Amino acid sequence: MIQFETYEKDDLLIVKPKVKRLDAIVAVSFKDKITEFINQGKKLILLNLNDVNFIDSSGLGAIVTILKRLGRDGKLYLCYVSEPVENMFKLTRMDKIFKIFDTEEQAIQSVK
Amino acid sequence: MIQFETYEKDDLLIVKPKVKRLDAIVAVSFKDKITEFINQGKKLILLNLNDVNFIDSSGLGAIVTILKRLGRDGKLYLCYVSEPVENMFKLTRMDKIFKIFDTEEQAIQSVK
Amino acid sequence: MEQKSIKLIIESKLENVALLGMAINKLCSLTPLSEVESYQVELCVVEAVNNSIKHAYEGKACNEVEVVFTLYPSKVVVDVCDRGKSMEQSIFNEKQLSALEVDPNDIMKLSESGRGIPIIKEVMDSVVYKSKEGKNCLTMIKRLEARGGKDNDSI
Amino acid sequence: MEQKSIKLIIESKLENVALLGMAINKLCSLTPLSEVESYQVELCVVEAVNNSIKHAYEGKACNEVEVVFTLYPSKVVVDVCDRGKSMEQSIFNEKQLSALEVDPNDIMKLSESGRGIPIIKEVMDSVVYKSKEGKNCLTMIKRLEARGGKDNDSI
Ligand SMILES: Nc1ncnc2c1ncn2[C@@H]1O[C@H](COP(=O)(O)OP(=O)(O)O)[C@@H](O)[C@H]1O
Ligand SMILES: Nc1ncnc2c1ncn2[C@@H]1O[C@H](COP(=O)(O)OP(=O)(O)O)[C@@H](O)[C@H]1O
Repeated sequence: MIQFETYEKDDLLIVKPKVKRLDAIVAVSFKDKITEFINQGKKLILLNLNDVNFIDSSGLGAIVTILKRLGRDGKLYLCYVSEPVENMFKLTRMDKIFKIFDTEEQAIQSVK
Repeated sequence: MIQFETYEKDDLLIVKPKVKRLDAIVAVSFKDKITEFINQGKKLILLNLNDVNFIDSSGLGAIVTILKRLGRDGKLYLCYVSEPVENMFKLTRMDKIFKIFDTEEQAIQSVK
Repeated sequence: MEQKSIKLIIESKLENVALLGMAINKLCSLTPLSEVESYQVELCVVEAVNNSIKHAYEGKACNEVEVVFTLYPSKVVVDVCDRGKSMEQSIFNEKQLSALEVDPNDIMKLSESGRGIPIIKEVMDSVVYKSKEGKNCLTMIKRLEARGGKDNDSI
Repeated sequence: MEQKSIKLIIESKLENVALLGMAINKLCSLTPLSEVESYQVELCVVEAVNNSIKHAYEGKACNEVEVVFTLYPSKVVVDVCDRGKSMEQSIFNEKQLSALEVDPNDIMKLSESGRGIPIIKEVMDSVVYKSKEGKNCLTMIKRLEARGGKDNDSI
């Protein structure tokens, strides 16, 4: 269902979901797909949300699931978060949980 | 109903309708109001469509009415026509009828 | 891809038509239609809804105009329906694109109305009007692929 | 100014929810709401419609979810209605904003769901849920003027 662009940079897996809306209709396949990566041993994931301009509580719930599946020795980063999506993270206090970078490069630099 | 900004520049009456949609709901008051100006003796009218981003066949019909009421010794000019509105004029061949200027200044210059 | 569909209903008052038009315009952003094409689809829906209010319901409020927007992989279908006075099929058929022609040398002959249906026929790839059991529907189709020529495909 | 109103209806399938959301977002551009506020209203409508589909209709298609968007000079009122299993009033009342609080030091305790109604209560100025004669409606109000504080105004 949901399409991704993925590539690796050292230990970091960069995942860019190719959807405008991260909502109830894609939430399940979104978290299933990323869970596969986690099961393959990926511990550092950067979600590039460049294409996403809407997220609802199902999409947010999927990101929380991913965060929890990564567990204590994994890390989840976000970048290219649009204004409405950022606002949604604030509404749900997720701005206190997710590490959000402006750009992919900044995230990559800081993870090094 | 419909609000206008109007001002005169020599013999030219510049009329700027303060609506986003020149449609069936404003068409009658639009043509009535401008007919008043024509009845007061105005012969050269420039419609500044800067605020208008939608026009339907009722709005277009109102402009045609104005054109006809101005008669053979009057003139109607348009300026600041947005892309969708211009497209509507093309659809209805009105691009062959109305003299359209990019800016108010250009219209004023050419009328001098 | 499965089809997606939404029904939009307003009371027959011109005040509500802009709401419909804007919603339809935005829905077109789910398609490959350009901004100007989306505007054209909005325009056709507004023309059809105005006609239902002005002609089918003769300007009376308290009636419903129903618009169904359906998105297929290769086309957008918009139905505009009312339960008012139905239009004679001959009037619908007579309204041809030629009604849009103008003579720039004789502006006094320009028509002040009568462009609604011709505009719809010009913009859309297929337009059908049907009345059945008191319900009148104008069905408009805009193709999203192979949009080179006009055709008379049924739905 | 008179009120303006439009009703939007979809079949109870998640595929159709984006259509509703986008239409609502665009309709908000008729109000003084900012872009982010319009997005928030869209979000609340999407949450409410998802709930009707997932919970009231238990994910079954072939049912209708109805959204009525009404614009008054000083407020926007959106009703989201279904004819499925109604929500217990106690569940609706228990879902408070506190459900949105998080402990950044214990991510394993973060909830993976249950944020829909709290988000709606956070964004809207008034939220009421009512069931009557098999029809369940969530009525959400967003004020357009004097939007400083939240209140519990009825409609
Ligand atoms: N939905 C309708 N119901 C009944 N009659 C209609 C309807 N739509 C159009 N008509 C008739 O067709 C004529 C042409 O319509 P149209 O091309 O839209 O131009 P206009 O509305 O400006 O007259 C109308 O004047 C009316 O007599
Ligand atoms: N429209 C509805 N009809 C029936 N039950 C509902 C409805 N909306 C919400 N509920 C109930 O309220 C609970 C909380 O809803 P919500 O806060 O949106 O979170 P979530 O949908 O993620 O569980 C749901 O799990 C469901 O039991």
